[in-house]
Amino acid sequence: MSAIKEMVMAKAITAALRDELAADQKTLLIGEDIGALGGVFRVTEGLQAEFGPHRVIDSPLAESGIVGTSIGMAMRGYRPVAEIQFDGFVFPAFNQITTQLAKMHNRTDGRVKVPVTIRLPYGGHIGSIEHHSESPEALFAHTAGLRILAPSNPQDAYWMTRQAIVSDDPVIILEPKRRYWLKGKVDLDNPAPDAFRAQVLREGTDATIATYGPLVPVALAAAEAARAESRSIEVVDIRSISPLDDETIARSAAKTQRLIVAHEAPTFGGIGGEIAARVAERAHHRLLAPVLRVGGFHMPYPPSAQEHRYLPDIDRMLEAVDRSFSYQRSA
Amino acid sequence: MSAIKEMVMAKAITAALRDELAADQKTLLIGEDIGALGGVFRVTEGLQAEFGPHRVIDSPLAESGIVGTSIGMAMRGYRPVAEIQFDGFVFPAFNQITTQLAKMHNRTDGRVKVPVTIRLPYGGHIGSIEHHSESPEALFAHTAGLRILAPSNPQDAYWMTRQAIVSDDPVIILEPKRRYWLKGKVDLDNPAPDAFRAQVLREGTDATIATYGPLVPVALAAAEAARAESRSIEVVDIRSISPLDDETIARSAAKTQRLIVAHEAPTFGGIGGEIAARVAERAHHRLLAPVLRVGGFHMPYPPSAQEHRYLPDIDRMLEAVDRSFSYQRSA
Amino acid sequence: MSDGRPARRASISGAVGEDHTVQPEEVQPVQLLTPEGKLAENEVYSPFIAELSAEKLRELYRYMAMERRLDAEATSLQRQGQLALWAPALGQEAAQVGTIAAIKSSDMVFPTYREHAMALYRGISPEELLTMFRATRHTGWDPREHNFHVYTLVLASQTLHAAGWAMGIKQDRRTDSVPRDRAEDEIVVACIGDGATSQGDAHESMVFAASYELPLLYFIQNNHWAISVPTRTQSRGPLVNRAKGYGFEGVRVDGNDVLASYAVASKLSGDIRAGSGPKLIESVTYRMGAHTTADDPTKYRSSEEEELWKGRDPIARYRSWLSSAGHADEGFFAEVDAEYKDLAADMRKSVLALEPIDLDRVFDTVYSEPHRQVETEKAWLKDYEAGFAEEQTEAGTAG
Amino acid sequence: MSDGRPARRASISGAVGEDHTVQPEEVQPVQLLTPEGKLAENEVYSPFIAELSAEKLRELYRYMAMERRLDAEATSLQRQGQLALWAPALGQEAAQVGTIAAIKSSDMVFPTYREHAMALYRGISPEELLTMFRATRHTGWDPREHNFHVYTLVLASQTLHAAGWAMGIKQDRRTDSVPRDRAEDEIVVACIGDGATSQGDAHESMVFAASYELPLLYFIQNNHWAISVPTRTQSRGPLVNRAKGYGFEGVRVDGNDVLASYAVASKLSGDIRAGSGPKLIESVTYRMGAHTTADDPTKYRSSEEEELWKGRDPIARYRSWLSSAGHADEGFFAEVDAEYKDLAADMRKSVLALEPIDLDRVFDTVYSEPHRQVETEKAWLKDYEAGFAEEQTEAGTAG
Ligand SMILES: Cc1ncc(C[n+]2csc(CCOP(=O)(O)OP(=O)(O)O)c2C)c(N)n1
Ligand SMILES: Cc1ncc(C[n+]2csc(CCOP(=O)(O)OP(=O)(O)O)c2C)c(N)n1
Ligand SMILES: [Mg+2]
Ligand SMILES: [Mg+2]
Repeated sequence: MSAIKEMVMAKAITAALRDELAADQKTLLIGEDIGALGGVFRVTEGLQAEFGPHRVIDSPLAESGIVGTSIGMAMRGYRPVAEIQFDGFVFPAFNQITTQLAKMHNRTDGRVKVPVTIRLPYGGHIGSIEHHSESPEALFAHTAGLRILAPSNPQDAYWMTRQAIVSDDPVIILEPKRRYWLKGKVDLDNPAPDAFRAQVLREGTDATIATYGPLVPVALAAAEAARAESRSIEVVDIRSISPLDDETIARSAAKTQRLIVAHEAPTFGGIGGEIAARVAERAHHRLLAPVLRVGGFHMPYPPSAQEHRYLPDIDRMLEAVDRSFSYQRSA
Repeated sequence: MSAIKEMVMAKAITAALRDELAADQKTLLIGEDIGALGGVFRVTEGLQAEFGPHRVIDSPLAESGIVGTSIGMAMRGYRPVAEIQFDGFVFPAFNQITTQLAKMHNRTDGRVKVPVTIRLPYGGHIGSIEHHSESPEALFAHTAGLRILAPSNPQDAYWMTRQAIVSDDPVIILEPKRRYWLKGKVDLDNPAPDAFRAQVLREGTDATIATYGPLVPVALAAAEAARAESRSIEVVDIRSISPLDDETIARSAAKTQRLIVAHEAPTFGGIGGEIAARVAERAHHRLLAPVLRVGGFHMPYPPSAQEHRYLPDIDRMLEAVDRSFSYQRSA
Repeated sequence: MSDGRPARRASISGAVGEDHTVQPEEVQPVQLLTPEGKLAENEVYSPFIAELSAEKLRELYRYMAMERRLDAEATSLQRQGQLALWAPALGQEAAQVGTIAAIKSSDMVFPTYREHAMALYRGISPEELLTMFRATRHTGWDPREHNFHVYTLVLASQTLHAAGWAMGIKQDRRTDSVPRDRAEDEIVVACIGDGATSQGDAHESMVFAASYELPLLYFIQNNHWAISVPTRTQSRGPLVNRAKGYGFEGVRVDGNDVLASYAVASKLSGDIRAGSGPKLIESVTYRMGAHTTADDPTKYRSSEEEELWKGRDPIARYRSWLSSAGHADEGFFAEVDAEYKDLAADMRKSVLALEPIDLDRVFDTVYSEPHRQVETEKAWLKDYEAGFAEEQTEAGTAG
Repeated sequence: MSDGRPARRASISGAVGEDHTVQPEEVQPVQLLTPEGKLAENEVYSPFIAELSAEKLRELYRYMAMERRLDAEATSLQRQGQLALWAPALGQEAAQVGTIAAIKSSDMVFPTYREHAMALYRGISPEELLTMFRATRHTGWDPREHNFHVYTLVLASQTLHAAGWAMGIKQDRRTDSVPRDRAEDEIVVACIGDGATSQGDAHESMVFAASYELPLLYFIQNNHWAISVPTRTQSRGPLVNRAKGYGFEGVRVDGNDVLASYAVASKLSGDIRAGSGPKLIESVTYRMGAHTTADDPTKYRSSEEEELWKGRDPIARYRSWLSSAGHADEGFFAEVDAEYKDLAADMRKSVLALEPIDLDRVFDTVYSEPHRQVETEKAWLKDYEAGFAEEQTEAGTAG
């Protein structure tokens, strides 16, 4: 008998944190305002009251300190889960993440494990001010030693969070802020598919849209809209950015022969380029059009009064599908 | 009459710095050990003696401080040229570069210019220890607001440095450490081609190798070696990573119908993916094979006793050329 | 190996994350006006007040009141969905007005994001101030016009910009190129919150300032909270002591006392102008409102504490002294009230009229010189959106 | 707006980057052994020395001498092209040995990259120590075996790891889960250079340590230089004062005096064990050699300065006292010399025998669990290199 509950994504993450705190004494949470306040998104709400201030630790206001001390705690056998308050404020911790956290296991020849999880609420479309809507995943994916997950629904959010915490590797979880209040079923007994694999969420035959995190519901809606125009779109939820399950994505692309990759992060230098290059290598002769990308523009995230024109939406995805089809005509 | 001098790359940069210090009172250098010592690579040698300690400033040991105060000086009308001692030590400055330097002009609606130049000695093959051989360019290229240059020869090094300093935008110059002692002619009167465009260095017909910085001489040597096998390789020096001159690269790829992109940075999430995706978009139907990439592996830069197996070399480039040709056979 | 000595048994109390009981070593803040509104004598600081004209004294009040009015209005605009967010400065008016009134208008200020009273004092209009919070643009004013940098949200980053600016000042002097519109004895003010002092950048700024003996005044507003985190999580001792670590002077001041705030800032900025190198003010005040409109302080602080600080309201205290000392009468206060009622109405109108920045303009300011990728994308977006417009026209025609 | 007061004219002297003349406020370092090798009395610190056995006193000498021998040998190995680089600890032996001898072997130490004497004291072998410098592996020893973390080159990063480790200690105590092999009164030592104290991470570490009252001892080796940059560019006042900024105690010690180094570390570590929270040592010493073998100190410091410090050699000083106090005779010194001659020869042999790590092993340790891209690339490289082997075999056959 399995316990299936309907939850919003934020609360699925809370549940995952609670379950891991309960399962392992060594699991700790650390971050700014995660205690009495429960975090600015209330994801840690109630956890300090339940597990005490020594396990749900309000830190000084210093991100490098949060990640750096998490590394030290992890060396000593703890499993710290660090919350960075917003995407745009992860950069003071960039050095600790890139030169220390990512490399520790490798540089010590596997002797020192640093099972740190970094929770990073990310992405736009929340009508916020500067620095509160960014998608920095590509800046971490390039660095070997980090695992990067991007759940798009409550079930994944719950299980990926748990899997991240029990993993002996450092994991960054990108939590799509605009989907915190998205409802969905969470099966608390039966794990979601392997966190590090992509998943075909909707089958189709004419083209594939591959995306992750906040844009998955958009891709599904785009596929639905395309059906009206008698186009059958397959949707792949990429789920894990590092490792990248290029196999599943390429298989889908080889099948539909057209691939569109979408993310909120700026296209230029984004992870979409990596996916496009990899899929082309694996499926060049199957593709009827180059892999096309839909992403943010090469600009700092704009004032949110204009974010609707910046962020990929259904129309932008369908335009890319159209463009993909236009290649066939010209071929 | 033009003054053409033979110089090593390091001294071409010294000359560029000297000429800009002389040309504009507002130009300043700042960094660790750049004064009496002349920098650990002696690139600023003699400049403090010539221009004084107030124009060639030894900073406290703090990279965020170096970039952050450079921003402040730039706001006040100066043109600071900041030296980061080694690639691996740029990360403490990552926040100032990414959230402040890159965005200042945009977020102030163009009111505040921050003409900061960051000199970043980078790349491997110098037999050094950890953190001294990295290629972090992709981590900057993704961020709008920065310009990123990668000279591969003394002439470019001289002129790109000058162009970077006079540019009103922030510029990061990747100085390929292993080529500091590479000799070449510098025409002190006639500028190199526009710093922000790519350049075809060698014409060919069968395939193109596009690369930048330290690997350009390797690509030229690979092209020479390929000639022995009667393959005609075109070599493109990418030169500017942001902006990226995809037009020139794609034109070459469309002509030779095969493209290999090489960089020392790890392939995964590297700028090669961006180039591959862009070129495919522009030249999909002209390409006989997918764009192939040659780069570092998904690992922290290994101990330098093993760097020869990690770094792209002539053989790795030629293997990629072969692989590119193998696609034709299978098509 | 030795076990060290004395070999007492460990008795370390308290765990990480617990509310420790150790009290910070207390440093009495400078106070010139008691909470009851009486003037206290202070040999060093009172003279700075003595020479203030009644007009100037009233001006201080005026700006404090203006901020408070604006704050209430902005909060209500946010409630009505007209602002993305608002960060009230409620309770910090005296700290801010006293400090900025003590420096020259040509001195550059690097604010964090709550220095509304300082911004107003520098002539920034309410709608310029609210632009960022309406999210129509990232910033609403020209920092060069007001010598007041744009708000910086990545905490403590601006303290390094301030240090760099101060390096520029010294460079200007060294090369006899002080700009016409600047004072020969120019200084810089770097604002920072109690929470943000924990950031590495705050430290590096102070290291640079001390090393280069920069004309830089740090203005820490210790308002007791960094969102839900109390100041003691950032520092066991008073923040003013941080200055000692770098070898420069710091002064703790009652930030709810506008006169003390003015006097301390006058004294320290004067010293800096005279060549002392950097100084630091820890202004002890209180964030009477929520962190921002998205915050709920009842989750982390007691109403007793809030009540206590209501009793220390900086405006009430000053107003009562202004009256009792005869520097202002009821007529003045009524006039100020009326003036700000108008201000509020005007402000509401002009804020609602703020146009979102055009995305083209965002494209155009990513760089100051042309950039291939920006141009391509800008052109693409234009075409793309034009396509929609066409479709709509077509649809319109068809319908 | 007011112009502030007093309205004295600016007279700020010196420009950014100039050698300022302001002298740092001096703090006399604790010294128990004069440069002439005489014992000085100190009420607080002498008792820690009084109880040291002659054997222990000789042991201190032994490790100092060992480091110096290793240092000479490593420098010559580097000159012969057998090391990528070497960073000598020459001159800092007393600071390092005195400090590490005063703590327990179960206390974790987070070194920077020049703590060779400390490493040796912890039983790390010369070839393990030199592995990183031969660039055959990033690190040569198992930090868990020696309670001595690997060297960290990104300056000051390790101070935060030390703080995290100390948080773990407190957590262990709180949950009654102190590991068997650890002391109940465990502490941590975070090493850092004078230059690295300027990094933001050093600050954040101290903020966390103070806030959580961590059992953490900061050990700053102020060796007067950060490559070519003198300590005064990092700090106008003595670095020991940094501790005051965070509200904990710091002590300045003569780092060329092994006895004082031992006593101060004993005293402070004992206090920390007893629950005092963090403490800081500024050990004033001198980098007698080059920064690394890639450096040329003649470019930035005077030979007078170097001569001055040669006269303060920590080993000569200690040796002369050991003899005069009758704790060691010429026989002992001769024995030590002989022993380290052997050590040097052995070390040379074992260093030259160090095998470069296999790239497969590098692949295998990027993650502790399988990772698709790593596996693909590892397999690719294997195929690729096998292809070469084949080609060579073919060529061999053909030739
Ligand atoms: C680097 C960074 N981390 C986190 C945040 C999120 N944040 C915004 S304000 C704030 C608290 C700031 O406290 P304090 O410095 O005391 O200033 P106050 O809000 O009290 O004025 C936090 C954590 C941020 N803006 N920047
Ligand atoms: C973050 C960072 N920046 C720069 C460097 C390059 N670097 C290596 S050692 C050094 C000087 C360190 O000086 P100090 O902290 O005084 O230690 P010492 O070398 O004197 O032992 C520098 C600048 C580095 N390793 N890390
Ligand atoms: Mg605060
Ligand atoms: Mg030093």
